Amino acid sequence: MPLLSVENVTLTFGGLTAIRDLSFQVHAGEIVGLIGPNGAGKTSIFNCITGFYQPASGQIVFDGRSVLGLRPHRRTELGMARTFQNLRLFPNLTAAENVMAGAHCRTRAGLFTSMLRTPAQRLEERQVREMALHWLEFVGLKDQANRFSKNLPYGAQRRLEIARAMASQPKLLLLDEPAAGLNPAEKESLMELIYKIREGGVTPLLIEHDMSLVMRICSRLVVLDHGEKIAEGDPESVRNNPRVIEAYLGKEEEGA
Amino acid sequence: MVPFRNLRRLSSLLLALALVVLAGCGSAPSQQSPSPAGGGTQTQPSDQAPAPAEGDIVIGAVLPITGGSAKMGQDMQNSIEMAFEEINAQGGVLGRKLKLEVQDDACDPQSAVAAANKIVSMNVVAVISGYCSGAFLPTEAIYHNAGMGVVVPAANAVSLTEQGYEEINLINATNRDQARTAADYMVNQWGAKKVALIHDNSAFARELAELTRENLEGLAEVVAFEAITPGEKDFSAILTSIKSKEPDAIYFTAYYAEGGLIIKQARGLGIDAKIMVGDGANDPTLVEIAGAENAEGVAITTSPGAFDFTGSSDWIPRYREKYGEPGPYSVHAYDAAYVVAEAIKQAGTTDRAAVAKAIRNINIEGISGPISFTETGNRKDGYFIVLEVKDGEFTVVQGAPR
Amino acid sequence: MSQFLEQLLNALVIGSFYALVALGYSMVYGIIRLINFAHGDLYMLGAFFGYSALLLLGRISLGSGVTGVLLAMLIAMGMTGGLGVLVERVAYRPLRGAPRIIPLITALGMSLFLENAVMVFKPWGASFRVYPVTLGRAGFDLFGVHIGYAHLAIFAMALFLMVGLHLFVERSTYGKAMRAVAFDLEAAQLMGINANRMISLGFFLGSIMAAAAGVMAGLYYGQINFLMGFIVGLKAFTASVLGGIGNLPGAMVGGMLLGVLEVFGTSSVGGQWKDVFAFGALILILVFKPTGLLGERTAGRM
Amino acid sequence: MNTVNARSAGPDRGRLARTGGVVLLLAAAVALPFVSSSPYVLDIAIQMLFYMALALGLNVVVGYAGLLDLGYAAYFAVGAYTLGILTKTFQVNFWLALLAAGVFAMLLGSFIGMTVLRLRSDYLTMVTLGFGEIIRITANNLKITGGPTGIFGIMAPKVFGLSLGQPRNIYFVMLIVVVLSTIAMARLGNSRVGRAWACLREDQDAAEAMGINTLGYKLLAYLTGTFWGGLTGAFFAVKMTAVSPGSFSFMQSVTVLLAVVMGGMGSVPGVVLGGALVILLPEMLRAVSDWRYLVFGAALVLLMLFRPAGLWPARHAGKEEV
Repeated sequence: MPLLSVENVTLTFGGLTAIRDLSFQVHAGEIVGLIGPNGAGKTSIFNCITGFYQPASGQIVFDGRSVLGLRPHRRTELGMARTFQNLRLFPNLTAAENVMAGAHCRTRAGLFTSMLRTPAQRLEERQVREMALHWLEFVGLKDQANRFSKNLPYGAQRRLEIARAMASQPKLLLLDEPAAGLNPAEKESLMELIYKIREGGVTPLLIEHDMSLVMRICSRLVVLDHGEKIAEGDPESVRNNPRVIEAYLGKEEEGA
Repeated sequence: MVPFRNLRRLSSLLLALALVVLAGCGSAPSQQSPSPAGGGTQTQPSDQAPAPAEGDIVIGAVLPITGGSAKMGQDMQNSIEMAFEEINAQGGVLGRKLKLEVQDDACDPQSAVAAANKIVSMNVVAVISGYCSGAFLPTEAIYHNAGMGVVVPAANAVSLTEQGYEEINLINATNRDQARTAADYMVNQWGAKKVALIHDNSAFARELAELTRENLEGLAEVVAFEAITPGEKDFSAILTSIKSKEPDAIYFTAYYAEGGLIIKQARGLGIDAKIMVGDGANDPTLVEIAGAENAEGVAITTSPGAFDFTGSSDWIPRYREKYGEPGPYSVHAYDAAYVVAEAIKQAGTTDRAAVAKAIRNINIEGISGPISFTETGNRKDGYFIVLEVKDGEFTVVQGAPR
Repeated sequence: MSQFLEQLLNALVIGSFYALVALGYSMVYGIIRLINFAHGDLYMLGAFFGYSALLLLGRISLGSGVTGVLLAMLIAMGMTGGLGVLVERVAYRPLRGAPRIIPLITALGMSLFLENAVMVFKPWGASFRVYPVTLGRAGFDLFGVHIGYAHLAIFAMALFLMVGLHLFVERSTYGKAMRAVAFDLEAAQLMGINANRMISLGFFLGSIMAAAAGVMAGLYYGQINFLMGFIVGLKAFTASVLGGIGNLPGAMVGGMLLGVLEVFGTSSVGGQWKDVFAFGALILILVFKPTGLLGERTAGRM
Repeated sequence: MNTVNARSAGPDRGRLARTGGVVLLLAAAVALPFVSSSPYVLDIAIQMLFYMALALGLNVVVGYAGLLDLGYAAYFAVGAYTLGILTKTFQVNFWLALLAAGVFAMLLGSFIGMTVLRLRSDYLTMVTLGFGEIIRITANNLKITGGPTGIFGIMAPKVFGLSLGQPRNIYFVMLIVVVLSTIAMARLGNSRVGRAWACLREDQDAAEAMGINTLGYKLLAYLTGTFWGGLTGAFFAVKMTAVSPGSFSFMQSVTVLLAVVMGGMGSVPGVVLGGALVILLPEMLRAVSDWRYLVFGAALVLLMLFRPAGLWPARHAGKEEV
């Protein structure tokens, strides 16, 4: 039973069809890559999966349960976490607080317990802090805990966003171009991070343009072009698939 | 951690400093505050130590100095100061000069309460206050609790004397008298059968309209009872619907700014019914806004104002030479000043309770005629007169009842 | 029946004032997504500039008659337009990147400042000022309906100004540049459009519309005071949202519609609930049809 | 030395100075009624306490959740009228009426909140302004609210044997209310709920993606803020013994907003300071009171240009604790 199943999803903006009849599945433990030229609809399908867009038709089943119509925060509770293509951290909050925000749906303190600062609330706060430190350490940012996220270097912000997503203890982690703007060394550590995430039992699903990274890390690829799936399969077969090459023709030939 | 380097500490120190200054200055301006033992003035209203025997006698005044009614407050303050100058010129009261301490109520309940509390905390013997009924009402309890005698020059909503405080006295006749005069004039002088009433939903204007409706029962049919929003400019909608009811007379009970517009727009819409306005609209600007030819023949119910009193023939030039055109309540404020002065003379002391009692039992001849108060604090045999606009001028058409 | 037509006439006159001021709101909101709270006060300032202009012109015997009125209106529009540009330059431009709540508070502060500046400025002051020249109440009867020349003058002038503005925005090159800035500020700049100047132009045009409405209100009603801008500003905003904020024809339609709603609401239920109609309409539109009747013309970013 | 929570580090000098300052302030506040017996000083101090309480309430909506509400006076009015009507017309016991005041204001807040929270921020501002005016006009027109005169002669209840009619007693009750509210609000700001608000203020979509029910938390901010407004309104009715539509105008909402903005949006000590200054400054300017709102207007503009974070900024606003 797949962890995530996208079935015949079609998304339209007014007259424009962003995604046409797209179906693919993600099984627990595999690393699936979603690739395709710019404007192919990759981020749009991400937004459909995470609830920011409502597809015109089709079904999205997560962990055996349809999530259509659920607002994004409900889907996060069910175990779906994401990062954003253009880094949507909380700029004026510290790195620790950003990660603690991720843990929101895993904690319970309410209005009154917070006002009265009950023992249970104080305990939970301590636990949340420690958990935040844990995830910061996981992405190697422990020493930046108190710095505002807006003051962190770009690469660190990328990793902070992953730590924030992990804090909600997801089953599925949707990564929207995590390698964008990283230098080769950072890309290497990103790969190790993704492997470490998968060892931890979390299934990554990523959108990525960096072919070399995708080819090395993903066990399966889904290729989109103009909102349609034009190919699916292991990296090698996809790389030689004529339709994929043709879709990418005109873009700079990506060296292996 | 130098405390001043950071604005946060600076502002908290500023606050603490301000608290201390405030506590200090709370008593400074009034030479010395009543003995600290006096504590909450709630419990012992009138037993403060008597004010010092020498120095000026301070009279308080709480009037609208800012806001929409600023002009009215200014007129009244001028007349009180003029009266005090005359009294001080003849040796003042009990051999001491009268001094006026003015506070602004801005015609707003909250500022009025703050101003009243400030006046009561000073070494003030009596108070002249009250133009906007809505603002004056919540301050009555403060004056009562402080045992402070109050003479109210203009505000005349009926509710002002319903709380049974013996310190509150109204120079101006109340809305009950005005409603009776208006109804009688419309029915008997104009022979009106169908009357439209318009108020602006303020405490005073709505009360006057409701009392007029009561007085009209059995005499004429009230075909419309409408409200407008103060500050609004366009009343064509209401006037057009009133026009369809073909009233013989329209009585507008609110203030002159909207009154002028009502007259102008009514004539503009072809309504030729006779129009009467209440004393809130008794102001020369009414004619200016309405336009002379529209205002021709408009009647005004008002308590006798500056121009109408027999005694004012020589008073007006004296006022005009010092302050220019007198407002409708300048005479009332002038008389109020004399009532206070006379009351202190009769009480022979500056003790608040004694002065308050003396005010209630006062009986003097003012510019506005004989002044004395009923046991509820209303002006005894207060009466309203009717003016009419004749080529831009206000002329008395129905004077004092004989 | 004649009462209905008369009420409709009243509604169209009130609607004209709301529409003219609403144009300013829509234009400013269309360009920089800001509710210019101070816009209602520019309407009031236009009335006061007109008042002083008429007094001055009166002294050189030009004050009365159509030329005097038009001259005074032009002066008022010029002064208010300049003030509108100054307000944008001083208070809004520095805050362009700030979170949405910051410029909103500035606009509120600017509105308070302008209102009370007029109150404190002695020649204008707190009390009511009467216009030296007012439109007469002459009129004629058509099928038993009393139509004043004043009504027609107001309606005609409003229509003239609205059509003029619409043509300018739709046809002229500056108009196109302004709409480009409205659609996407950054892209427009990349196309070599001086965005700041276009925004100033937007404020200028919005302000002269409000000023014209202010002078016309002064002439028609004859009485002005420093608080008249607040309530008209609120209603004009309601009108601009009713029509679809940022959409100029929408502001015109919205203004007229609000006039009708208010007039017929008042005559049926009573004057004291008059403002409740306007605010009720605003809330209903924003909740059920935030893009307004003719559709919003701002590319709201996700 | 960068433990996550710098505050829990040993008693460093910063914290000592701050607690010392607070104790000093509290001592001054408690001593005030005894130092000066003049009703004027007491009345000003009581007004300051009211505006502090209101600013704390509005701070949840504007400071914590970032929703600019321009109709806050409406909840203040609902609280005052509820208490006035219940105690005077229906002789309901004070404590019950007090609670009812808070609850009614909250109900109204939830109704308005539900209709308003989906809107863009600037539309939300205008709609709250519209609701504020509607409520003031309704209070002015209805019979049960006493029309334009409002309700007067509200009896002061006895609380622990002290009559609230006495200025000194209402002063102490309000002082307790403000102190408790300050503590509660400070804790709230620094808790999971406070963080959720901070996130939705910073980036609503990202917050939603992090599992924060943004609509739910905005509504929660509205309910908290309006409850506080209603409660304070009830005490206001007791203090003034008369409630009229005049004291719940748009200017009232603007004054409370200025307190929050001047003090520092989202900063509890800031808004408390703002609440005090917004009463203190006009009193100092009493001699030149025409200029009061002119100065308010200018202050708002200048604050936003040069000091958007306010006099006592919230920790988040641009200052890092490394």
